[in-house]
Amino acid sequence: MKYITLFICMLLLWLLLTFNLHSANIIIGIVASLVVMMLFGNKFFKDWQKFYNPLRYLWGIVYLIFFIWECLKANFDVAYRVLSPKMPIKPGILKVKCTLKSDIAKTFLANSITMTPGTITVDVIDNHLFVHWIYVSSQDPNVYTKKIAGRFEKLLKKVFE
Amino acid sequence: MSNDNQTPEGMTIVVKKICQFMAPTIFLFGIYITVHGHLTPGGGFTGGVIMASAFILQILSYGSFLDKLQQEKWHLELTESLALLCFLMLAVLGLLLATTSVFFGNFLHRGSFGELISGGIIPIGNIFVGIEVCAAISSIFVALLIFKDKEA
Amino acid sequence: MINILLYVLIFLSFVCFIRILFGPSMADRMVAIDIFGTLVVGICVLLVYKTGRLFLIDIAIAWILLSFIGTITLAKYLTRKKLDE
Amino acid sequence: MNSFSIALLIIGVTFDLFGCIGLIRLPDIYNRLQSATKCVTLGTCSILLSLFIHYGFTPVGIKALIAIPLLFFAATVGAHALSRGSYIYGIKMTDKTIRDDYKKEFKK
Repeated sequence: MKYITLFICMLLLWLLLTFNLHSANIIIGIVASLVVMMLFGNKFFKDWQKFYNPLRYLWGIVYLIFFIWECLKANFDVAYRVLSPKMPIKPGILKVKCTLKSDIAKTFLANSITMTPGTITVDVIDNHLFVHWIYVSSQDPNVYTKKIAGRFEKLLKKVFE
Repeated sequence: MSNDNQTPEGMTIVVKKICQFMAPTIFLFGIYITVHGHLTPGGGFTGGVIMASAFILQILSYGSFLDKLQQEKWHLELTESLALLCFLMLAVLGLLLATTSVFFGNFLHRGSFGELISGGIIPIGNIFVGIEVCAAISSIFVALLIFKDKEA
Repeated sequence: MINILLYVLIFLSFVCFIRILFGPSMADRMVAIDIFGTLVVGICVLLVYKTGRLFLIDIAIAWILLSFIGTITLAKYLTRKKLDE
Repeated sequence: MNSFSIALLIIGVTFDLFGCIGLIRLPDIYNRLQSATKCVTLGTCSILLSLFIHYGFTPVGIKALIAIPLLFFAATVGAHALSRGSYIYGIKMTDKTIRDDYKKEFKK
Protein backbone atom coordinates (compact mmCIF):
# COMPACT_ATOMS: atom_id res chain seq x y z
CA MET A 1 0.00 0.00 0.00
CA LYS A 2 2.86 2.39 0.67
CA TYR A 3 3.96 1.74 -2.91
CA ILE A 4 0.64 3.11 -4.18
CA THR A 5 0.98 6.16 -1.92
CA LEU A 6 4.41 6.88 -3.36
CA PHE A 7 2.98 6.41 -6.87
CA ILE A 8 0.20 8.97 -6.26
CA CYS A 9 2.62 11.49 -4.74
CA MET A 10 5.05 11.17 -7.64
CA LEU A 11 2.30 11.46 -10.26
CA LEU A 12 1.03 14.66 -8.63
CA LEU A 13 4.57 16.04 -8.51
CA TRP A 14 5.06 15.17 -12.20
CA LEU A 15 1.83 16.89 -13.20
CA LEU A 16 2.83 20.00 -11.25
CA LEU A 17 6.33 19.96 -12.72
CA THR A 18 5.21 19.75 -16.35
CA PHE A 19 1.86 21.54 -15.87
CA ASN A 20 -0.07 20.43 -18.91
CA LEU A 21 -2.69 17.73 -19.37
CA HIS A 22 -1.90 16.25 -22.78
CA SER A 23 -2.37 12.51 -22.99
CA ALA A 24 1.28 11.85 -23.95
CA ASN A 25 2.47 13.79 -20.91
CA ILE A 26 0.19 11.83 -18.56
CA ILE A 27 1.33 8.46 -20.00
CA ILE A 28 5.01 9.38 -19.60
CA GLY A 29 4.25 10.58 -16.06
CA ILE A 30 2.61 7.25 -15.16
CA VAL A 31 5.59 5.30 -16.52
CA ALA A 32 8.07 7.51 -14.67
CA SER A 33 6.11 7.17 -11.40
CA LEU A 34 6.05 3.39 -11.82
CA VAL A 35 9.83 3.35 -12.22
CA VAL A 36 10.27 5.49 -9.10
CA MET A 37 7.81 3.24 -7.23
CA MET A 38 9.77 0.10 -8.11
CA LEU A 39 13.11 1.60 -7.13
CA PHE A 40 12.30 3.55 -3.96
CA GLY A 41 9.07 1.99 -2.67
CA ASN A 42 10.52 -0.20 0.06
CA LYS A 43 12.12 2.76 1.88
CA PHE A 44 9.00 4.97 1.90
CA PHE A 45 6.98 5.85 5.06
CA LYS A 46 5.41 2.80 6.66
CA ASP A 47 2.44 4.59 8.20
CA TRP A 48 0.76 5.42 4.93
CA GLN A 49 -2.75 5.82 6.45
CA LYS A 50 -1.81 9.33 7.57
CA PHE A 51 -1.77 10.49 3.95
CA TYR A 52 -5.52 9.88 3.54
CA ASN A 53 -6.81 11.86 6.50
CA PRO A 54 -8.07 15.28 5.38
CA LEU A 55 -8.13 16.67 8.94
CA ARG A 56 -4.33 16.43 9.07
CA TYR A 57 -4.01 18.64 6.00
CA LEU A 58 -6.23 21.25 7.67
CA TRP A 59 -4.04 21.30 10.76
CA GLY A 60 -1.05 21.33 8.44
CA ILE A 61 -2.21 24.62 6.93
CA VAL A 62 -2.66 26.11 10.42
CA TYR A 63 0.82 24.93 11.31
CA LEU A 64 2.22 26.41 8.12
CA ILE A 65 0.82 29.86 8.87
CA PHE A 66 2.12 29.75 12.44
CA PHE A 67 5.49 28.55 11.18
CA ILE A 68 5.87 31.32 8.59
CA TRP A 69 5.21 33.90 11.32
CA GLU A 70 7.88 32.34 13.54
CA CYS A 71 10.27 32.20 10.58
CA LEU A 72 9.87 35.93 9.91
CA LYS A 73 10.49 36.68 13.59
CA ALA A 74 13.62 34.53 13.43
CA ASN A 75 15.01 36.53 10.55
CA PHE A 76 14.55 39.91 12.20
CA ASP A 77 16.09 38.48 15.39
CA VAL A 78 19.20 37.26 13.56
CA ALA A 79 19.44 40.48 11.55
CA TYR A 80 19.38 42.46 14.82
CA ARG A 81 22.14 40.32 16.33
CA VAL A 82 24.30 40.55 13.23
CA LEU A 83 23.94 44.28 12.65
CA SER A 84 24.24 45.61 16.21
CA PRO A 85 27.85 46.65 16.87
CA LYS A 86 28.13 44.94 20.28
CA MET A 87 26.89 41.57 18.97
CA PRO A 88 24.69 40.38 21.88
CA ILE A 89 25.41 36.64 21.74
CA LYS A 90 25.61 34.17 24.63
CA PRO A 91 25.64 30.74 22.97
CA GLY A 92 25.23 27.31 24.49
CA ILE A 93 24.02 23.80 23.74
CA LEU A 94 20.94 22.72 25.73
CA LYS A 95 19.29 19.33 26.21
CA VAL A 96 15.58 19.59 25.44
CA LYS A 97 13.11 16.82 26.16
CA CYS A 98 10.40 16.29 23.57
CA THR A 99 7.14 14.45 24.13
CA LEU A 100 6.53 13.44 20.53
CA LYS A 101 6.69 9.72 19.75
CA SER A 102 6.83 9.16 16.01
CA ASP A 103 9.98 9.73 13.99
CA ILE A 104 8.43 11.93 11.34
CA ALA A 105 7.05 14.31 13.98
CA LYS A 106 10.49 14.50 15.61
CA THR A 107 12.01 15.29 12.24
CA PHE A 108 9.62 18.14 11.62
CA LEU A 109 10.13 19.43 15.16
CA ALA A 110 13.89 19.47 14.55
CA ASN A 111 13.46 21.27 11.24
CA SER A 112 11.09 23.82 12.78
CA ILE A 113 13.53 24.48 15.62
CA THR A 114 16.27 25.08 13.08
CA MET A 115 14.24 27.85 11.43
CA THR A 116 12.99 29.63 14.59
CA PRO A 117 14.67 32.50 16.47
CA GLY A 118 18.23 31.75 17.42
CA THR A 119 18.09 27.95 17.70
CA ILE A 120 19.56 25.12 15.64
CA THR A 121 19.20 21.37 16.26
CA VAL A 122 22.56 19.64 16.64
CA ASP A 123 21.50 16.06 17.35
CA VAL A 124 18.48 13.88 18.10
CA ILE A 125 19.03 11.00 20.53
CA ASP A 126 15.89 9.00 21.44
CA ASN A 127 13.61 11.49 23.22
CA HIS A 128 16.08 14.33 23.62
CA LEU A 129 16.99 17.09 21.24
CA PHE A 130 20.31 18.89 21.56
CA VAL A 131 19.74 22.51 20.62
CA HIS A 132 22.33 25.21 20.04
CA TRP A 133 20.90 28.51 21.26
CA ILE A 134 22.50 31.78 20.24
CA TYR A 135 21.30 33.71 23.32
CA VAL A 136 20.68 31.52 26.40
CA SER A 137 18.21 33.64 28.36
CA SER A 138 17.45 31.12 31.13
CA GLN A 139 19.07 27.90 32.32
CA ASP A 140 15.96 26.42 33.95
CA PRO A 141 14.91 23.23 32.07
CA ASN A 142 11.16 23.89 32.36
CA VAL A 143 11.43 27.40 31.01
CA TYR A 144 13.63 26.73 28.02
CA THR A 145 11.85 23.52 27.04
CA LYS A 146 8.60 25.46 26.89
CA LYS A 147 10.25 28.31 25.03
CA ILE A 148 12.00 26.17 22.38
CA ALA A 149 9.83 23.13 21.74
CA GLY A 150 6.51 23.79 23.48
CA ARG A 151 4.95 26.08 20.92
CA PHE A 152 5.25 23.55 18.09
CA GLU A 153 4.51 20.30 19.90
CA LYS A 154 0.75 20.76 20.26
CA LEU A 155 0.21 21.47 16.60
CA LEU A 156 2.68 18.82 15.40
CA LYS A 157 0.92 16.19 17.51
CA LYS A 158 -2.29 16.94 15.64
CA VAL A 159 -0.62 16.91 12.24
CA PHE A 160 1.65 13.89 12.43
CA GLU A 161 0.42 11.56 15.17
CA MET B 1 5.13 4.07 16.26
CA SER B 2 7.52 3.64 13.44
CA ASN B 3 11.02 3.28 14.74
CA ASP B 4 11.81 1.01 11.84
CA ASN B 5 14.75 3.00 10.55
CA GLN B 6 16.58 3.44 13.85
CA THR B 7 19.62 1.41 12.88
CA PRO B 8 23.12 2.19 14.11
CA GLU B 9 24.62 2.72 10.68
CA GLY B 10 23.87 5.72 8.52
CA MET B 11 23.20 9.27 9.64
CA THR B 12 20.72 10.70 12.17
CA ILE B 13 16.98 10.15 12.09
CA VAL B 14 16.36 13.61 10.62
CA VAL B 15 18.45 12.93 7.54
CA LYS B 16 16.90 9.48 7.06
CA LYS B 17 13.31 10.70 7.25
CA ILE B 18 13.93 13.60 4.87
CA CYS B 19 15.75 11.24 2.51
CA GLN B 20 12.62 9.06 2.32
CA PHE B 21 10.88 11.61 0.15
CA MET B 22 13.89 13.59 -1.11
CA ALA B 23 15.44 10.65 -2.98
CA PRO B 24 12.30 9.83 -5.07
CA THR B 25 11.90 13.54 -5.82
CA ILE B 26 15.48 13.80 -7.06
CA PHE B 27 14.99 10.69 -9.21
CA LEU B 28 11.77 12.05 -10.69
CA PHE B 29 13.46 15.34 -11.49
CA GLY B 30 16.23 13.43 -13.25
CA ILE B 31 13.61 11.65 -15.37
CA TYR B 32 12.02 15.03 -16.13
CA ILE B 33 15.34 16.48 -17.31
CA THR B 34 16.02 13.37 -19.43
CA VAL B 35 12.61 13.20 -21.12
CA HIS B 36 12.54 16.93 -21.89
CA GLY B 37 16.10 16.83 -23.23
CA HIS B 38 15.13 17.89 -26.74
CA LEU B 39 13.09 20.89 -25.54
CA THR B 40 15.12 22.39 -22.69
CA PRO B 41 18.80 22.32 -21.74
CA GLY B 42 20.02 19.11 -20.25
CA GLY B 43 19.40 15.73 -21.74
CA GLY B 44 20.69 12.23 -21.27
CA PHE B 45 23.93 12.94 -19.48
CA THR B 46 22.64 15.61 -17.08
CA GLY B 47 19.51 13.69 -16.19
CA GLY B 48 21.56 10.54 -15.66
CA VAL B 49 23.86 12.32 -13.23
CA ILE B 50 20.87 13.63 -11.24
CA MET B 51 19.29 10.15 -11.17
CA ALA B 52 22.56 8.62 -9.96
CA SER B 53 22.80 11.20 -7.17
CA ALA B 54 19.49 9.89 -5.78
CA PHE B 55 21.11 6.48 -5.30
CA ILE B 56 24.20 8.11 -3.81
CA LEU B 57 22.00 9.99 -1.32
CA GLN B 58 20.35 6.73 -0.30
CA ILE B 59 23.67 4.97 0.26
CA LEU B 60 24.95 7.96 2.25
CA SER B 61 21.98 8.38 4.55
CA TYR B 62 20.97 4.78 5.23
CA GLY B 63 24.38 3.18 5.08
CA SER B 64 24.93 -0.08 3.30
CA PHE B 65 27.06 -3.11 3.97
CA LEU B 66 29.90 -3.95 1.66
CA ASP B 67 28.79 -7.38 0.44
CA LYS B 68 25.37 -5.96 -0.39
CA LEU B 69 27.06 -3.22 -2.37
CA GLN B 70 29.03 -5.80 -4.34
CA GLN B 71 25.77 -7.46 -5.38
CA GLU B 72 24.45 -4.06 -6.44
CA LYS B 73 27.55 -3.50 -8.55
CA TRP B 74 26.77 -6.56 -10.67
CA HIS B 75 23.23 -5.30 -11.34
CA LEU B 76 24.51 -1.85 -12.20
CA GLU B 77 27.05 -3.14 -14.70
CA LEU B 78 24.39 -5.31 -16.37
CA THR B 79 22.03 -2.32 -16.63
CA GLU B 80 24.76 -0.13 -18.08
CA SER B 81 25.70 -2.67 -20.75
CA LEU B 82 22.08 -3.34 -21.70
CA ALA B 83 21.31 0.37 -22.08
CA LEU B 84 24.41 0.87 -24.23
CA LEU B 85 23.37 -2.10 -26.38
CA CYS B 86 19.88 -0.64 -26.83
CA PHE B 87 21.41 2.70 -27.87
CA LEU B 88 23.52 0.91 -30.49
CA MET B 89 20.47 -1.05 -31.70
CA LEU B 90 18.63 2.24 -32.16
CA ALA B 91 21.44 3.50 -34.36
CA VAL B 92 21.46 0.30 -36.44
CA LEU B 93 17.66 0.48 -36.81
CA GLY B 94 18.19 3.88 -38.37
CA LEU B 95 20.45 2.18 -40.92
CA LEU B 96 17.73 -0.36 -41.75
CA LEU B 97 14.44 1.51 -41.49
CA ALA B 98 15.11 5.15 -42.35
CA THR B 99 14.55 6.33 -45.89
CA THR B 100 17.97 7.98 -46.01
CA SER B 101 19.50 4.74 -44.68
CA VAL B 102 22.32 6.23 -42.58
CA PHE B 103 23.64 5.37 -39.13
CA PHE B 104 21.32 7.10 -36.57
CA GLY B 105 18.83 7.85 -39.34
CA ASN B 106 15.43 9.04 -38.20
CA PHE B 107 12.62 6.53 -38.84
CA LEU B 108 9.92 8.02 -36.61
CA HIS B 109 7.35 10.73 -37.17
CA ARG B 110 8.93 14.12 -36.48
CA GLY B 111 5.97 15.75 -34.74
CA SER B 112 5.45 19.50 -34.46
CA PHE B 113 7.90 21.97 -32.94
CA GLY B 114 7.73 22.43 -29.17
CA GLU B 115 5.58 19.40 -28.36
CA LEU B 116 6.69 16.67 -25.97
CA ILE B 117 6.46 13.93 -28.63
CA SER B 118 8.70 15.43 -31.27
CA GLY B 119 12.25 15.13 -32.49
CA GLY B 120 12.03 11.62 -33.91
CA ILE B 121 14.49 9.22 -32.29
CA ILE B 122 16.34 11.83 -30.22
CA PRO B 123 14.16 11.47 -27.04
CA ILE B 124 14.51 7.66 -27.16
CA GLY B 125 18.26 7.96 -27.53
CA ASN B 126 18.26 10.43 -24.63
CA ILE B 127 16.43 7.95 -22.41
CA PHE B 128 18.94 5.18 -23.14
CA VAL B 129 21.89 7.52 -22.55
CA GLY B 130 20.26 8.59 -19.26
CA ILE B 131 19.93 5.00 -18.01
CA GLU B 132 23.51 4.25 -19.07
CA VAL B 133 25.01 7.31 -17.35
CA CYS B 134 22.95 6.70 -14.20
CA ALA B 135 24.23 3.12 -13.90
CA ALA B 136 27.78 4.13 -14.78
CA ILE B 137 28.07 6.91 -12.19
CA SER B 138 26.48 4.78 -9.47
CA SER B 139 28.90 1.96 -10.22
CA ILE B 140 31.82 4.42 -10.12
CA PHE B 141 30.73 5.50 -6.62
CA VAL B 142 30.32 1.89 -5.46
CA ALA B 143 33.65 0.91 -7.02
CA LEU B 144 35.47 3.73 -5.25
CA LEU B 145 34.04 2.56 -1.90
CA ILE B 146 35.02 -1.09 -2.54
CA PHE B 147 38.56 -0.31 -3.65
CA LYS B 148 39.15 2.01 -0.70
CA ASP B 149 38.10 -0.76 1.66
CA LYS B 150 40.42 -3.28 0.01
CA GLU B 151 43.41 -0.93 0.18
CA ALA B 152 42.99 -0.12 3.85
CA MET C 1 17.00 47.67 -11.07
CA ILE C 2 17.57 43.98 -11.77
CA ASN C 3 21.19 44.77 -12.63
CA ILE C 4 21.84 46.34 -9.22
CA LEU C 5 20.37 43.37 -7.36
CA LEU C 6 22.42 41.02 -9.54
CA TYR C 7 25.61 42.94 -8.70
CA VAL C 8 24.76 42.72 -4.99
CA LEU C 9 24.33 38.94 -5.19
CA ILE C 10 27.59 38.51 -7.13
CA PHE C 11 29.37 40.64 -4.52
CA LEU C 12 27.91 38.39 -1.80
CA SER C 13 29.27 35.30 -3.56
CA PHE C 14 32.71 36.92 -3.42
CA VAL C 15 32.16 37.41 0.33
CA CYS C 16 31.55 33.67 0.53
CA PHE C 17 34.78 33.13 -1.39
CA ILE C 18 36.65 35.15 1.25
CA ARG C 19 35.33 32.75 3.89
CA ILE C 20 36.32 29.78 1.72
CA LEU C 21 39.86 31.14 1.25
CA PHE C 22 40.60 32.27 4.81
CA GLY C 23 38.29 30.01 6.84
CA PRO C 24 40.19 28.88 9.93
CA SER C 25 38.94 25.29 9.78
CA MET C 26 37.56 22.90 7.20
CA ALA C 27 34.00 23.11 8.50
CA ASP C 28 33.89 26.88 8.01
CA ARG C 29 34.73 26.39 4.35
CA MET C 30 31.93 23.85 4.06
CA VAL C 31 29.37 26.25 5.54
CA ALA C 32 30.49 28.90 3.05
CA ILE C 33 30.13 26.43 0.16
CA ASP C 34 26.60 25.56 1.34
CA ILE C 35 25.62 29.24 1.47
CA PHE C 36 27.21 29.85 -1.93
CA GLY C 37 24.98 27.14 -3.40
CA THR C 38 21.89 28.88 -2.05
CA LEU C 39 23.03 32.26 -3.42
CA VAL C 40 23.46 30.79 -6.90
CA VAL C 41 19.77 29.83 -6.90
CA GLY C 42 18.93 33.49 -6.31
CA ILE C 43 21.25 34.51 -9.15
CA CYS C 44 19.48 32.02 -11.47
CA VAL C 45 16.07 33.51 -10.63
CA LEU C 46 17.30 37.06 -11.25
CA LEU C 47 18.68 35.90 -14.60
CA VAL C 48 15.18 34.63 -15.46
CA TYR C 49 13.92 38.19 -14.98
CA LYS C 50 16.83 39.73 -16.89
CA THR C 51 17.03 37.49 -19.95
CA GLY C 52 13.52 36.03 -20.14
CA ARG C 53 14.90 32.50 -20.67
CA LEU C 54 12.40 30.43 -18.71
CA PHE C 55 14.50 27.24 -18.55
CA LEU C 56 16.87 28.79 -15.98
CA ILE C 57 14.44 27.78 -13.21
CA ASP C 58 15.14 24.12 -14.11
CA ILE C 59 18.82 24.79 -13.50
CA ALA C 60 17.95 26.40 -10.16
CA ILE C 61 16.03 23.30 -8.98
CA ALA C 62 18.84 21.00 -10.13
CA TRP C 63 21.32 23.19 -8.25
CA ILE C 64 19.26 22.96 -5.03
CA LEU C 65 19.13 19.16 -5.19
CA LEU C 66 22.80 18.64 -6.09
CA SER C 67 24.08 21.11 -3.47
CA PHE C 68 21.96 19.26 -0.88
CA ILE C 69 23.77 16.02 -1.72
CA GLY C 70 27.12 17.81 -1.61
CA THR C 71 26.39 19.18 1.85
CA ILE C 72 25.30 15.78 3.16
CA THR C 73 28.47 14.16 1.77
CA LEU C 74 30.75 16.74 3.36
CA ALA C 75 28.91 16.45 6.68
CA LYS C 76 29.28 12.70 6.65
CA TYR C 77 32.97 13.09 5.86
CA LEU C 78 33.32 15.32 8.94
CA THR C 79 31.92 12.64 11.27
CA ARG C 80 34.95 10.42 10.45
CA LYS C 81 32.77 7.61 9.17
CA LYS C 82 33.37 5.80 5.94
CA LEU C 83 30.92 6.92 3.31
CA ASP C 84 29.07 3.61 3.17
CA GLU C 85 28.45 2.85 6.84
CA MET D 1 6.67 44.22 -13.57
CA ASN D 2 4.39 43.99 -10.58
CA SER D 3 5.41 46.26 -7.71
CA PHE D 4 4.74 43.53 -5.14
CA SER D 5 7.21 41.17 -6.79
CA ILE D 6 9.81 43.97 -6.92
CA ALA D 7 9.32 44.50 -3.17
CA LEU D 8 9.79 40.76 -2.53
CA LEU D 9 12.97 40.80 -4.62
CA ILE D 10 14.45 43.69 -2.64
CA ILE D 11 13.50 42.06 0.69
CA GLY D 12 15.10 38.81 -0.42
CA VAL D 13 18.38 40.38 -1.49
CA THR D 14 18.50 42.40 1.74
CA PHE D 15 18.14 39.27 3.86
CA ASP D 16 20.85 37.58 1.79
CA LEU D 17 23.06 40.58 2.59
CA PHE D 18 22.38 40.19 6.35
CA GLY D 19 23.18 36.49 6.18
CA CYS D 20 26.52 37.09 4.48
CA ILE D 21 27.44 39.83 6.97
CA GLY D 22 26.75 37.26 9.69
CA LEU D 23 28.94 34.75 7.88
CA ILE D 24 31.85 37.19 8.18
CA ARG D 25 31.23 38.76 11.60
CA LEU D 26 30.12 36.00 13.99
CA PRO D 27 32.80 34.19 16.00
CA ASP D 28 32.41 30.42 15.58
CA ILE D 29 30.91 27.93 13.18
CA TYR D 30 27.67 27.22 15.04
CA ASN D 31 26.73 30.90 15.22
CA ARG D 32 27.66 31.34 11.57
CA LEU D 33 25.34 28.47 10.67
CA GLN D 34 22.55 30.20 12.62
CA SER D 35 22.76 33.45 10.69
CA ALA D 36 23.61 31.94 7.34
CA THR D 37 20.91 29.25 7.24
CA LYS D 38 18.02 31.39 8.44
CA CYS D 39 18.67 34.60 6.56
CA VAL D 40 19.93 33.21 3.27
CA THR D 41 17.22 30.55 3.06
CA LEU D 42 14.40 33.00 3.73
CA GLY D 43 15.93 35.51 1.33
CA THR D 44 16.16 33.02 -1.50
CA CYS D 45 12.64 31.71 -0.77
CA SER D 46 11.38 35.26 -1.04
CA ILE D 47 13.12 35.71 -4.42
CA LEU D 48 11.50 32.48 -5.68
CA LEU D 49 8.10 33.64 -4.39
CA SER D 50 8.48 36.87 -6.33
CA LEU D 51 9.02 34.79 -9.48
CA PHE D 52 5.76 32.91 -8.72
CA ILE D 53 3.86 36.16 -8.26
CA HIS D 54 5.25 37.64 -11.46
CA TYR D 55 4.47 34.65 -13.71
CA GLY D 56 1.34 33.32 -11.98
CA PHE D 57 0.07 29.82 -12.73
CA THR D 58 2.34 29.08 -15.66
CA PRO D 59 4.94 26.24 -15.74
CA VAL D 60 7.68 28.62 -14.55
CA GLY D 61 5.63 29.92 -11.63
CA ILE D 62 4.66 26.42 -10.49
CA LYS D 63 8.30 25.30 -10.68
CA ALA D 64 9.32 28.24 -8.51
CA LEU D 65 6.63 27.21 -6.02
CA ILE D 66 7.95 23.62 -5.99
CA ALA D 67 11.49 24.85 -5.43
CA ILE D 68 10.56 26.59 -2.13
CA PRO D 69 9.93 23.45 0.04
CA LEU D 70 12.87 21.67 -1.60
CA LEU D 71 15.18 24.57 -0.73
CA PHE D 72 13.76 24.70 2.79
CA PHE D 73 14.36 21.01 3.52
CA ALA D 74 17.77 21.08 1.87
CA ALA D 75 18.90 24.05 3.98
CA THR D 76 17.62 22.83 7.35
CA VAL D 77 18.85 19.27 6.99
CA GLY D 78 22.17 20.51 5.67
CA ALA D 79 22.59 22.81 8.67
CA HIS D 80 21.72 20.02 11.11
CA ALA D 81 24.14 17.56 9.50
CA LEU D 82 26.95 20.13 9.27
CA SER D 83 26.65 21.22 12.91
CA ARG D 84 26.63 17.62 14.15
CA GLY D 85 29.55 16.74 11.90
CA SER D 86 31.66 19.66 13.02
CA TYR D 87 30.96 18.89 16.71
CA ILE D 88 32.09 15.29 16.24
CA TYR D 89 35.11 16.46 14.22
CA GLY D 90 36.14 18.42 17.32
CA ILE D 91 35.76 22.06 16.37
CA LYS D 92 35.79 24.18 19.54
CA MET D 93 32.95 26.50 20.46
CA THR D 94 33.66 30.16 21.12
CA ASP D 95 34.82 31.48 24.53
CA LYS D 96 31.49 33.18 25.15
CA THR D 97 29.74 29.79 25.41
CA ILE D 98 28.09 29.38 28.80
CA ARG D 99 26.71 25.86 28.72
CA ASP D 100 27.35 22.61 26.83
CA ASP D 101 25.10 19.62 27.51
CA TYR D 102 26.12 17.70 24.43
CA LYS D 103 29.65 17.03 25.69
CA LYS D 104 28.43 14.56 28.37
CA GLU D 105 26.39 12.60 25.86
CA PHE D 106 29.31 12.52 23.46
CA LYS D 107 31.80 11.16 26.02
CA LYS D 108 29.86 7.95 26.62
